[in-house]
Amino acid sequence: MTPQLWLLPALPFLGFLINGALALFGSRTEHGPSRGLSGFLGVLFPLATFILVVLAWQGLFLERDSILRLNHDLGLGLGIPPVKPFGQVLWTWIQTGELNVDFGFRFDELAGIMLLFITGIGTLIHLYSVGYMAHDRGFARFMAYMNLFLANMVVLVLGNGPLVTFMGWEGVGLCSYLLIGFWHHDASNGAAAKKAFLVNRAGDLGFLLGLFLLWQVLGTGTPLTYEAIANWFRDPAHAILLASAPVAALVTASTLLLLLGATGKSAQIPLLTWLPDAMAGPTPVSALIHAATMVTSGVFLLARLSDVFAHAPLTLEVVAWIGAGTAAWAAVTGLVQTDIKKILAYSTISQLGYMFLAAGVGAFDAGVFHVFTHAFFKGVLFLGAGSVIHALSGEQDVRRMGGLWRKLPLTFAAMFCGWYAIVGLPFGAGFWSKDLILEKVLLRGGPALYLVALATAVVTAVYMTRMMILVFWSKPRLSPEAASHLHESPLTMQIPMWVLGFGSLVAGFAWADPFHLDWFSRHMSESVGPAQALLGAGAGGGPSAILLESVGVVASLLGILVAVALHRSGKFRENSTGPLSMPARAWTLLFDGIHGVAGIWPVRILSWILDNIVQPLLVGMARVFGWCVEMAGGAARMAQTPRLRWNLGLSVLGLVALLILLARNIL
Amino acid sequence: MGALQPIQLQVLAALLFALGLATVMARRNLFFVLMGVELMLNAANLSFLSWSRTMPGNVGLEGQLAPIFAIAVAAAEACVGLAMLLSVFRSRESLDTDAFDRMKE
Amino acid sequence: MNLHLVLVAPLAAAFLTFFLSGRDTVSTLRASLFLALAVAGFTFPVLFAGTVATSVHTWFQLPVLGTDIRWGLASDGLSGWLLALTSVLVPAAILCSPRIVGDRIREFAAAAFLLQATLYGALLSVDLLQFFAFFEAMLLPATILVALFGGRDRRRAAMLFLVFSLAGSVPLFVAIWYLATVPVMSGRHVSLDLVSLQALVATLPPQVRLRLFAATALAFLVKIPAVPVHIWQADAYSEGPAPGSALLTGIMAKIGLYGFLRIAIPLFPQEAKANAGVFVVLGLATVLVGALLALRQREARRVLAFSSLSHLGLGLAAIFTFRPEAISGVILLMVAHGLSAAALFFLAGIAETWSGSRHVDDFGALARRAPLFSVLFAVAALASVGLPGTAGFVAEFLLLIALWKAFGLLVAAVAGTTVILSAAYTLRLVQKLLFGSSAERNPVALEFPAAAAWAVAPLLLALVFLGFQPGPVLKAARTDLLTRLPSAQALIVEDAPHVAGR
Amino acid sequence: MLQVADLLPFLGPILLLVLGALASLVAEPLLSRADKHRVLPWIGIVSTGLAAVALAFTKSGHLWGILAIEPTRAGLVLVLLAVLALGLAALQRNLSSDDFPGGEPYVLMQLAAVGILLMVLASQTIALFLGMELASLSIYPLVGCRRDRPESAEAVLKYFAQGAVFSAIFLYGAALSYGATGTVFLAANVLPGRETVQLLGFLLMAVGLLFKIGAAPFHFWSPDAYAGAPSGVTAFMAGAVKIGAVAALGNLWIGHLVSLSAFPSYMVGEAVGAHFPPISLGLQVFSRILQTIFQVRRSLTVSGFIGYSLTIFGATAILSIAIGSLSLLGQTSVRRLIAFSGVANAGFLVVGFLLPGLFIANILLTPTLYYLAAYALAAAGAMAGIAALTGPEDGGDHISSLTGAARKRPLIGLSVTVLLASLAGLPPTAGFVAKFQILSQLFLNASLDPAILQRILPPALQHLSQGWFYAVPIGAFAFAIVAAAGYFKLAVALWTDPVPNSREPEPVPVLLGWAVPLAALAVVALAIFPRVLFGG
Repeated sequence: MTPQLWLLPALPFLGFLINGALALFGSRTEHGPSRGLSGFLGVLFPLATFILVVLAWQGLFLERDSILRLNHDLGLGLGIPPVKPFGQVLWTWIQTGELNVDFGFRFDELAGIMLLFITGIGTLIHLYSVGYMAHDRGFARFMAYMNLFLANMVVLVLGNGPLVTFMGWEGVGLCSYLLIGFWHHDASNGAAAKKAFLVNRAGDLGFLLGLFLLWQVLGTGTPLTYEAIANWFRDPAHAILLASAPVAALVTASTLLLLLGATGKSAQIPLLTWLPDAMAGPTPVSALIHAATMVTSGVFLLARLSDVFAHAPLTLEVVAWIGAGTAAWAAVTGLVQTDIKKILAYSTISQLGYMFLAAGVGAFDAGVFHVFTHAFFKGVLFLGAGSVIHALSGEQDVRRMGGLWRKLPLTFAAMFCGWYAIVGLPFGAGFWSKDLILEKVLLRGGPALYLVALATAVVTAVYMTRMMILVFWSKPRLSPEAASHLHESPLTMQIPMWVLGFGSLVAGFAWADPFHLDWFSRHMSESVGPAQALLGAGAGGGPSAILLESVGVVASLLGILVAVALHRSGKFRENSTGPLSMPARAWTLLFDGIHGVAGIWPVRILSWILDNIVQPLLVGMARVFGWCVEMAGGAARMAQTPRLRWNLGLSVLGLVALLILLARNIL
Repeated sequence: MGALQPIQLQVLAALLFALGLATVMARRNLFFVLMGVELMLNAANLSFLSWSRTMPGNVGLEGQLAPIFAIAVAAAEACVGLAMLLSVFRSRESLDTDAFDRMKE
Repeated sequence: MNLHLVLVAPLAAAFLTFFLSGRDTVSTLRASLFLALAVAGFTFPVLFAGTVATSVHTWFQLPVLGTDIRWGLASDGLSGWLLALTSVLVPAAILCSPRIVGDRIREFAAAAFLLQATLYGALLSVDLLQFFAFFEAMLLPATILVALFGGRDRRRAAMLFLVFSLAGSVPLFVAIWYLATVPVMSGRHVSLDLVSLQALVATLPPQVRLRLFAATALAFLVKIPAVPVHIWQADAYSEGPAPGSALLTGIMAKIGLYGFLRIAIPLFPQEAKANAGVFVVLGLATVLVGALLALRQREARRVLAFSSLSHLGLGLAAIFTFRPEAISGVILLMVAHGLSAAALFFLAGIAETWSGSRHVDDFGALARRAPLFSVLFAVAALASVGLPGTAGFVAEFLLLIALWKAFGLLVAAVAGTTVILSAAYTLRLVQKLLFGSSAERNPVALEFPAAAAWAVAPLLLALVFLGFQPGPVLKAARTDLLTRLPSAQALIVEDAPHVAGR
Repeated sequence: MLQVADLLPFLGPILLLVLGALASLVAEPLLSRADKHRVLPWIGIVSTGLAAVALAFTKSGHLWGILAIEPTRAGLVLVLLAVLALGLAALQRNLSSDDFPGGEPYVLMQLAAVGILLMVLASQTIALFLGMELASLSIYPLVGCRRDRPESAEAVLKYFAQGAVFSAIFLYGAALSYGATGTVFLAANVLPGRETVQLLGFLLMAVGLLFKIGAAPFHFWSPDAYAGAPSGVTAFMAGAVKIGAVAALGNLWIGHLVSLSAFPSYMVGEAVGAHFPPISLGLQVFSRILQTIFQVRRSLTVSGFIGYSLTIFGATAILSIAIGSLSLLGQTSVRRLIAFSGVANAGFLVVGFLLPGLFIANILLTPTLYYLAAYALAAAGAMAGIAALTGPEDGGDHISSLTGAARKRPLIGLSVTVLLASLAGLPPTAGFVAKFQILSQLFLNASLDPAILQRILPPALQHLSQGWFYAVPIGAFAFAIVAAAGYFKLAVALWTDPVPNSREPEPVPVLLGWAVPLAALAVVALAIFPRVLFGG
């Protein structure tokens, strides 16, 4: 019996259809479509998906566990059998020439873990948005978009080949576009949405081209499925071939192009400008799409194709440096932001940088682990921020907050957990994953990368603490009307925050070597194990984990102290209300500038030239020719004189002319 | 002076024809235009006759028959012409062909 | 299924339309819609029948020379899909016409049917002159569509279109003269049906063949149109009535690509192969120029016009890779673009009736004022951007693959910029139309005609279906096309399953 | 000697037409003013129909070599009858809506048709001249039949004066060719030493006929005559006159070719009419001509003669096409537009005499005649359709007066559009097939054996590279496109929105209501079955 994997994307998609219909046909009614109904459905379908995922996850191990039990009972010496992933091919998608792509899904451990937290956290955030968006006219529409996003995300993760993934890949891009521009009456939101879509499209082009090259490496005989790709690269028979210069070059080029796609989705250098703008969307969107799930799909892609990347050391080098660079740049940018959501956005970029860094040094599992933990604490941070904004009825500037921990104790508690995790204080989720990454980096990436990462950790602690101070601890600076109806957010928003907050405290224990907890890495081994083995990343050695972890803790404590000190010395300028200082803005808009010079302005200038010079020139030529013919027509009509004598004369003249013509032969 | 040679008649016919053509083209009075036409037709008849003189035996008959038709036609043409002339005169009180230049382009 | 019935059906429909009432628009609309659907009913069996053909007769012979001009109809996957596309778009256009052509539905429907008939003829012809006759006859209804129902400047646009197309077809006509007469002088019996022409052309001296190929290609380039002979297009599409423009870009423009696939390349395989580079460059130029111009247009339908330019340019470039992916991809592109572009033109036309202007800045906030319209428009726009899950994606993907395989990564990358640029100008349009705050002070809800929804929704459904299940189109292209064109088959590059790195 | 029995089937059509004309003439005074326009056209139509029926029974033959008929000419006669029917129908529309006092115009039109019929059948200059004059003398009054309108007086004045001059020129040419051959038959061997005279005669007669065809530079009469006449008369003239003149020109040309190609033809001294071979427009002259061409060049051989006719017709054709198309472009008067389209198409008709069929051992005027049929039907039909769409007094002649006319009468409007398309040479009409046949064969000139061209080309042209010959058909087609733009304006005017306060046009008489769509149908049918008229 093949598991009906198609149900996983189908359920949220159904939710999308229903909610979409509600939004569409309810929009003309007085109060819009019923919020209760669409909210209920909007949460129901993700929840159902989550349950299905859990069941599937269970099912994944039934066979193995039974064998293990047999082993145990009968004391047989059987080895631990590998987990057999589910696969389901739905239909033949594209078949022409040598191309033959099936549309199908594959549920293995990597996909399983991703789906577990995507659907799990997704469900929570759906629940959260029920409260957050309650007063919005487009509530049903919002729910519909969120469901659609979830469906696409599932397709992305569950796809059995790069093309199916690509479908989800662009799908989530679309949803991100729709949700960033959700409040589309404001044109600037639309601009932000467009920017996000276009930057992603640039990455997607890289994805496609990289895919072509990858296909060329595999040879057109091989089907385009992850399974086939992995097997091909793991096949020792191809080792020599892969060693040969042209193929190696091809692999490098292909991986670099794929990397471009990944950077687009995960907002890494060079395609990172869209994510801060994406904060224009409603906060639940920022939490779900732009923190927890979608932006991490770049890392997911790297892990998926780890076998390929493992054969492109150069690319890995690039990945590592991109990650480190992004992490550092974004962390510094986070220091100077005044918009609470912007702070979190840059922090997200910086954390994603860590994940890339991990992947770059060949620790794909560590990277994905950070994705996992990050989903929790960044989720809760965003939800908390949303709750704050909600409470302050739309205020987002941290300089107009402060002292909220009394007013919003629950929100504060939740966000504190998130803060605790992200700065990497002991036993928080971030603690485990980040220090794991640092360790791997030192091990495989060398001191330079390690120092960058460590410094980034300090800065992270600084700007996160700064945010907490400005929002919760420092003395209130609220605007009166915001202060007037200050209120704690409803239960629908609280529950998800608590859950995630709790998660961000404990999620790290999924992989805590010191406690010999390696649940996470065990499940990752099937998909990324071989690649890491090839890169020798699995090996331990080097300074002891304890030492490194303590270094990490010191770094974060240092950061916190620095932040406090800065606050004491009033360096945060929390009372000023002006815009960012010049250097700060320059630093923030660094990459926007680069994009402008490299991409946008050349296109604009070129199209201006075409529109205002070339096109008119062509049209003008046609016009001029037309005029000439008209002129000739006028002349011809003039020859038609109204006078009889002229008519006769011209006719006879013609006759005489003919006579002369002939005479030259006759006479 | 010998008998009139056909070639001389031909030259005469050609001259008459040219004269008629010149009249039609040069004169502005409609009457003279009609006269010129008659002159041209009769020049053609003359040429027919003079050619027939050069033909052996009874072949010449055709050349002498043709003018008879031509004369009949010329007569008909003259009537139509005069009738037209009347109607034209009634419409514009003038027989000057240059007066009729309303139709442009 | 006799193909002559299919050819006559739209003619009969056009004729019957003239007996409908000119006053009572509702009944006229119903009746003409019924006729259009009936024609579609005649057409679809052909699509499902696969390769069908009538017997070929001698239409007439050139006096003295005795050149055979043949008459016959034949249909295969390529023709079949375009026929089906036509038969779907015509009723849709009629459904969308009322608000735009006012009380002249009768005339509009008649013109649409005539256009349909000529298109059918061109798609079914087996003889070069027969094809050319329909190719030219197309201009009559097309020009009428633009000249009668369009906007302020429609006369000039129609005139430009007519003269440009006529002038563009001169080279092809001259080539036909040559083929029909000159070979006779060397005592050969000439017949203009494509199959025997292939044999004849093969025997001509190379430089002559090159000239003939150039002439033929030029005519089709004007039709597509490709840069730099594209200047008639934007005016015609923006000045003409929106449903008419939908028909023009949706089907008529495809005849250009069809001509390449059916005539130019099969008749002159070597020349096509030798000069492939030229056409790829032209195609890519068209892609880029179209996209860049679309970025700056201020009228909704001009944006759409240039986007059509860009999309079809990609098709042109890809054809000349002579790869199976390209051929099936191009056919899918024609179908996909036909559906999405037509849908966009229909909707743009309706939006124009609301704002009473064609300027993008006069729209706005339609998302709130006309939700259903906005959903349809957005879906159509995404389809034309080529979002995965719509037919456009599969088509573009195949064409890019073909270009990459034939000319390497760089060409594919250049062509691929369309992925970004198309998104840029389409989203710009979407935001101008749907988003932002409306031009008016107090936006009222706008009434979106249900008929238009019924017309557009099926097109979008078809797009999505083909996006997940392009199989039928691809297969049709694969099998039928190659069997119909032996000489083209020789061109198709079937590289053996190669090992990487060689 | 011929018996009356086998005379009748031969003369059937002519006699029936004449009888119809006489019947109308007799009936005219007996009818009330209104009835004239109800009854007389029907008499004409009936006699025309009977003539068409009779035509089906006529077998090829000739009447003492004066008149000859064979399938090709029969086809032309059929077209002529169709044009006559269109003309009568349109004339009925004009006269009845103007409430014209008399019924004579119908009679005149039928008599004109008889004259043109004679022109088609004649194989002898006198008969040709008589037919020509019969036609002209009955058309002059038709053009001027609206005495109250100044422009019709002006038109008839110019038409008459020029027509008279050119018929005189024709007669003089006839005289010269009689002098050269000793006979008035069109195909007669030249008497020794008189080749020059024969050529002059040919030139003058050809010019006389080119004038009737309306080819430049002998076209000045046509715009004025067309514009001055009632639209029905314009329709008739546009079609019928060209039929007669082109047929006659064909006879003349082929007659000379035949006589020069040493065929058994009329020799001086034989009894008139003894074994006289009827000259056929469809006549085929086989390889004999080739031999003649390659004979050592006498003062006037076939090749020489062809050279001369190439000069004459080439010049006129190019001039006509250029002038006609260009003047047509900016034309705002409907009938002047039709007139100049007549000029342009006359050019294409004359092109037919340049076709190189000769050099592949075979003359056929079929392309020309097909073009003639297509043009005559289209022009007459279009003009008749316009007569149907305009009101009384032709409601002004300016294009704008037709604005929206087709919207009120879609069927007639569509027919007119189709007929205009045929004039422009657009498919799916006979005009397209005709242009293709003519131009594609003209294209062949360029790929002729240079040796042949050396023989036939006048020295002025001999140094031209052959590539230039490609330019002629291509240029002709380019001008055809220019013309198409002109027709386009008219067609668009027909279909645009009617001016709001335009009155409802009175109903179209049933005759015209049927005639115009039938003409359009015929033009399309002729394209789909091009072989019905002249085979080939």
